Amino acid sequence: MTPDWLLASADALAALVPDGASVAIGTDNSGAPMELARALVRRGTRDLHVVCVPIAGLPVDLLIGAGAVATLETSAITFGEYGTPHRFQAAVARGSLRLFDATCPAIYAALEAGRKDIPFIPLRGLIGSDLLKHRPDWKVQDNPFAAARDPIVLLPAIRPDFALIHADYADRNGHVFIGRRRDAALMAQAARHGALVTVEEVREDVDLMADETTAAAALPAIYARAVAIAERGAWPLGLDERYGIDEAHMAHYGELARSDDGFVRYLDTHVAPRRQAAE
Amino acid sequence: MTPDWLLASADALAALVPDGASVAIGTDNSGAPMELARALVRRGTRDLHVVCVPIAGLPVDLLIGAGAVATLETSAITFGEYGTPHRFQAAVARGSLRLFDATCPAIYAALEAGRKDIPFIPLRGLIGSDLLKHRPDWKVQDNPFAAARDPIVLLPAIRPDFALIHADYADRNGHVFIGRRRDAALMAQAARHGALVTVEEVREDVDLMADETTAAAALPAIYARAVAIAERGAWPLGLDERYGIDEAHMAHYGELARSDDGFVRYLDTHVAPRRQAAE
Amino acid sequence: MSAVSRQELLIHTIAGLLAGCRSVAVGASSPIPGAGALLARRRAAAETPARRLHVTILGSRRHNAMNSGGVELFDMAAEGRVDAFFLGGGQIDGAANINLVGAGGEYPRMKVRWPGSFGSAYLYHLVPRVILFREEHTRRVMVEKVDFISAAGPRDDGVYRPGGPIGLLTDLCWFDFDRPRRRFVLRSLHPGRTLEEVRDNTGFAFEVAPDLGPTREPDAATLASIRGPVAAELRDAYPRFVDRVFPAAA
Amino acid sequence: MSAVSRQELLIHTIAGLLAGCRSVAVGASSPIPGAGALLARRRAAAETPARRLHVTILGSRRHNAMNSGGVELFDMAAEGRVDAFFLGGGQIDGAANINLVGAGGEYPRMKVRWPGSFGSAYLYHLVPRVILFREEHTRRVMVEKVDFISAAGPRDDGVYRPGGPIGLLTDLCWFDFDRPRRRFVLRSLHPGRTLEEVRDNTGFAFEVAPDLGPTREPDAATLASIRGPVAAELRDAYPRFVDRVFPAAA
Repeated sequence: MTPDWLLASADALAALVPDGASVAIGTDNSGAPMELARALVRRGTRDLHVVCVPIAGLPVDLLIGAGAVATLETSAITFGEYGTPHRFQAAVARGSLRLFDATCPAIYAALEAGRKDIPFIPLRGLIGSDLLKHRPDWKVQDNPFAAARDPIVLLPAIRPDFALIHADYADRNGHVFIGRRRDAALMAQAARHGALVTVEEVREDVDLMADETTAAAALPAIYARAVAIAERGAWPLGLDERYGIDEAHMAHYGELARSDDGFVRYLDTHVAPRRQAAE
Repeated sequence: MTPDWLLASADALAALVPDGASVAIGTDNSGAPMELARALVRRGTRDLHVVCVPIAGLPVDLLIGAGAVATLETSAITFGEYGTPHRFQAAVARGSLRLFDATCPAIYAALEAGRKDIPFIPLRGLIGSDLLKHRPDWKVQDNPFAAARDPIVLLPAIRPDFALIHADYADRNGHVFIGRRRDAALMAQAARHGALVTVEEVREDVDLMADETTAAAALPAIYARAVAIAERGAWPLGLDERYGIDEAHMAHYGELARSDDGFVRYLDTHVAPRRQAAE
Repeated sequence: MSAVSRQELLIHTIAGLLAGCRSVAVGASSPIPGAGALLARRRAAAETPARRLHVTILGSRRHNAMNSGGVELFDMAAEGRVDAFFLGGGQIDGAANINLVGAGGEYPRMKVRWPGSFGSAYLYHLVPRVILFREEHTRRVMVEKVDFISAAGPRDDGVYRPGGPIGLLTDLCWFDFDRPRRRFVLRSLHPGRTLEEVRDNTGFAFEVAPDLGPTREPDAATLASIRGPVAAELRDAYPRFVDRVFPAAA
Repeated sequence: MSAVSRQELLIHTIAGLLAGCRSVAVGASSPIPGAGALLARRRAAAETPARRLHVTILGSRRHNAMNSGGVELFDMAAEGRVDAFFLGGGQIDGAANINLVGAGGEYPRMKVRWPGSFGSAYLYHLVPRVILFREEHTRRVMVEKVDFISAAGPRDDGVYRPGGPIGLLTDLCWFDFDRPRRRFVLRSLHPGRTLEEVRDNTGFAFEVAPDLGPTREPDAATLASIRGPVAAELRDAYPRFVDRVFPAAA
C-alpha cells in the first residue's frame, strides 16, 4: 500500500501549491528542485513569492521566464560557471519582478527566526549597504542591551508556505536523506506547510532514524508535506555523487533563454511534456 | 607524533579553564563530562559560571558540592530516576549560589544568539512566569514589527568561555563524533574558546568529514579547543550504546552527597585520585 | 481480562484527549503520557484511511521524530508542529498556574526546591493542547495559589498565546479548563471516586459540570492494545515502568 | 623551472597575506584565493611546531571545516572563527565600497545586473582580514563611486564592526587600505607593471607608499608547491581551473 506521504509525481506535488504561495528554493549545487519547477510551470502557477536560500539559479530563472514569479527575494541569482541567468536579467530590465535584494546571512537568520516563529531577529553588519535603502521591511534599532549607542538591523522572520527540495532518497518512513545539507532542513522547518520533496528513489530497506549516524543525516518526515519520486529530478543540474551537471544542456538553455522566443521554444520542448524518467 | 589538538588527559583540559570562567554543560543522558568535572575539582577550580544546556545533573551537583560554582544558570537540576541532587539543594538552601532560573528554550535561544554573536534574541512565551521577576537581564519589549501592542521577551546572548563535552570518539583529524546530539555542537559553537572534549578513543581509521553521512554526525574540529582521551569519561553516567549508567554508584553518590561530611568522603575516594581507565 | 488498573485508565483517557492530533510530544519521566501517545498513534494508524501521528518521547531513541538537538522540540512547537504536550507541577493552582521550582520560603532560598521550570514557561504558551497531568491529587499539590509561577495560566494580558491547558488529569478525576472564565470544571470522576473526595483533596475552587459523570474505562480491545503492543513499544523509553506495571508485556 | 605566471604570483601573494591565520574561508568561484589558502595551510603545517590552518572552500567537499549548512560560515565569522575572507566586486571605489548588484540606471532596473550581494554586506563587517580581490583592473571596475553599495567600506558611523578590508589585490598591484584615512595606498607593483599604468586604469584617487616596490615573486620551492600539491588539492573544488592553469598537476 502506498503510504499517505508518497504522491504519484512532481506534478501531484505542484498541485498543492496555490497561486500566490511563497516557496523557498536553495542553490544549484545540490538538490535543486528542477522537476518541481517544471511541474509548477506545467501547472501554470502564477504570482509566486520565491525566497532563495540564500541564492539560486536555474530553477528560479525558469520560473521567472515562465511568468510564475511575482516577488523574488534573493542574495544572488547565478549559474556559477554555467552561463548567465538571462530570464532573471530580462525581468529585472523590464521591472516585471518585485525584487527584494538581500544578503545571504540575512536570509538565513530570517529563516531561523521563522523556524522559531519569533517575529524578528537582529543581525550584525548590513548598515551602510544600499540594500537597506530598498528594504523597508528591515529596521535599524538601537540594541537595548548596550550601554552606549549600538545600532543594529532587525529582520522580520521568513516563513515560506513551502520549501521545494530534491534529495537522493526517502526511507520507508518518509524520512529524507539530506546528508550535511542542513539548508534543506532549515527551509523545511521554517516553511508553514513543510517541504515538497522529490527524491530519486524510496528505499524500503532503510530506516534513517534507527541509527545515530544516519539519523543526523536525515530530514525528519514531520517536515515533509509530501514526497514524490522524480528520477534525475535535479537535471540538468547535478545531484551529489549520483550524477553531474549536464553541461551541454546548460549551454543549450543559455542559448535559448537569451531571447523571449527561444525561451518559449525551450519550454515547449523540455518543460511542457512530462519528462520521461529515463531521459 | 601527537597532533596539536590532542592533550594528555582531562586534567590537561581542566588546566585550560581559569577560575571565574563560564562553562556550558549538557544533560546527563548522553555525553556528560564527568571526568572533566572531576578534573576541575582536582584543579581546585573556583567561581565557575555554569550554564546548563538546558538542564543538568550529576556533573553540576559535583562541581557545586566541591565549591567550584559561583553562578548557576539552568532550567532544572535533576538526576531523573537516579536520586536527588542534594548538593544543589543544600547550596540553594544556604544561598551560596547565584542562581539564574531559566527555561529550556530560553537557554537554547540565547546560545543560538551567542553562536551568531547577535547581542539578543526575542522569544515567545515566558511572560507571566515568575522567572522574569528574577531575571533582570531579560527584557520585555514591544515587537516593533507588530501593528498592535505585542509584548515579547528579549534575551541577551550567552557565550560561555568553554563547552564541556564527552563523546564517543574523535577521528584522526580531531573531528568529534556526536551523532544527532546537536546540543553539543550548539554549545561548542557558542563558546568563545570552543569545546573541551574528552573522548573514549581516537580513531585513526576514521575521517568523519570525508563522507556526507558521517559528516552530518560530526562536531567539526574547528570548534574543539582541545581533546583528551578519558575512557569511561561519562562514568557513572552512561554513554549512548557504549555503556549504561552505573546505578549502584549513583545510589552510593546519593547516600554520601546527602551530608557535607559524606560528600567530602566521596571526593576523597572517587575524585581526588586520578581515576584509572579500567575502573 | 483482568480489571482495569489505575495506569490503564489514565493511558486510555490520555489517548482519548489526543484524538485528531497529528503530532504529540512527551517530556522526560512521563511513562503514562508516553503510553497514551503510543495508543493514540495506533488508533490513528487504524483509521480509514490510515493517519500518521508523529510521537516524540524525550529520552527515547525509537519514538523520536527529531534530530536537531533539544531546541528542536521548542522550535517545532512554535512552528505549529506540536499539537499536544504534557505538563505537571509540584503545585498547580485554580488559575492553571504551575510551579516546578519550589515551595515555602522566599525565592531563591525556598524551603523545598524542585528541579526547575524545564520548558514549561514556553510550551504552555505555544502548544494548543497542553494536558496538565499529575497523579498525586492532594491539597499539597492542588493549591489555591502557587508559591512560584513557573508557567502562567492563560490570562487577559494581550500576550501572544496560541497555546494553553485544555484540562487537568489526576488519579481522581479529569477537569476541563474553561479558558474564558479561567477556572477548572470537574468533568469526570474515575471509577470509585466521589465529588466529596475531590473537594477534600483540592485546595482551589472549581466548578462542577452539570453532566458530571464517570471517566470512561477502556474496552477489552483497547486494554489488549495497552497491555500488548503499547507496553512493548514503551519499553524503549521506560523499561522499568513496563517491567513494573506490565510484567506480562513481551 | 618555468617563469612565474600571473596566477602563481597572485596565489603566492595571497598566501603571504594569510600569514598567521588560524582559519580562512573562500567564497564560490574563487580558485586563486582558494589556492592561496591551500598554500598558506601547507606553510602553517611546515612551521615548528606544526600549526593547523582550517580552510573552507565553499563548494568543496574535501576542504570544508563545516557541516551545519550555509549559515555556518556566517555564524563562524561572527564567532570570530574566520580570520580571513575574500570579496570582489563589479565595482570597487576609493572608499572600499563594493558593488555586486549592478551598474547604470536606477535600482532596481539597472542597465547591467550582476548576480547580487551574496554575503558581502555582512562578512565585510565581521571578518578581520578581508582581502579585496579582483583580477580585472580597469576604470570600469575601479571607480570613483560605486553605483550601488552592496557592502560599505569602513566609516565613522559608530556601527559595531570588528572586520574590514586590509587591501586590494588586482592583476596590476597590491593596495593597502588605510582604515583611519579610508583610502587605498599603492604598496607594490606586480613585475612589469608601472605606477603610470595603475593610474591610467584606476578611477579612484589613491596614495602611493613612499617605499613602493615590486610584488615579491615566489621562490622555486614555493612554485613547486603551487604547481604540485596545491594544484592537486585544488582540483576537488576547481577541476577546470586546474586543467587550464596547471595542466601538469597530477
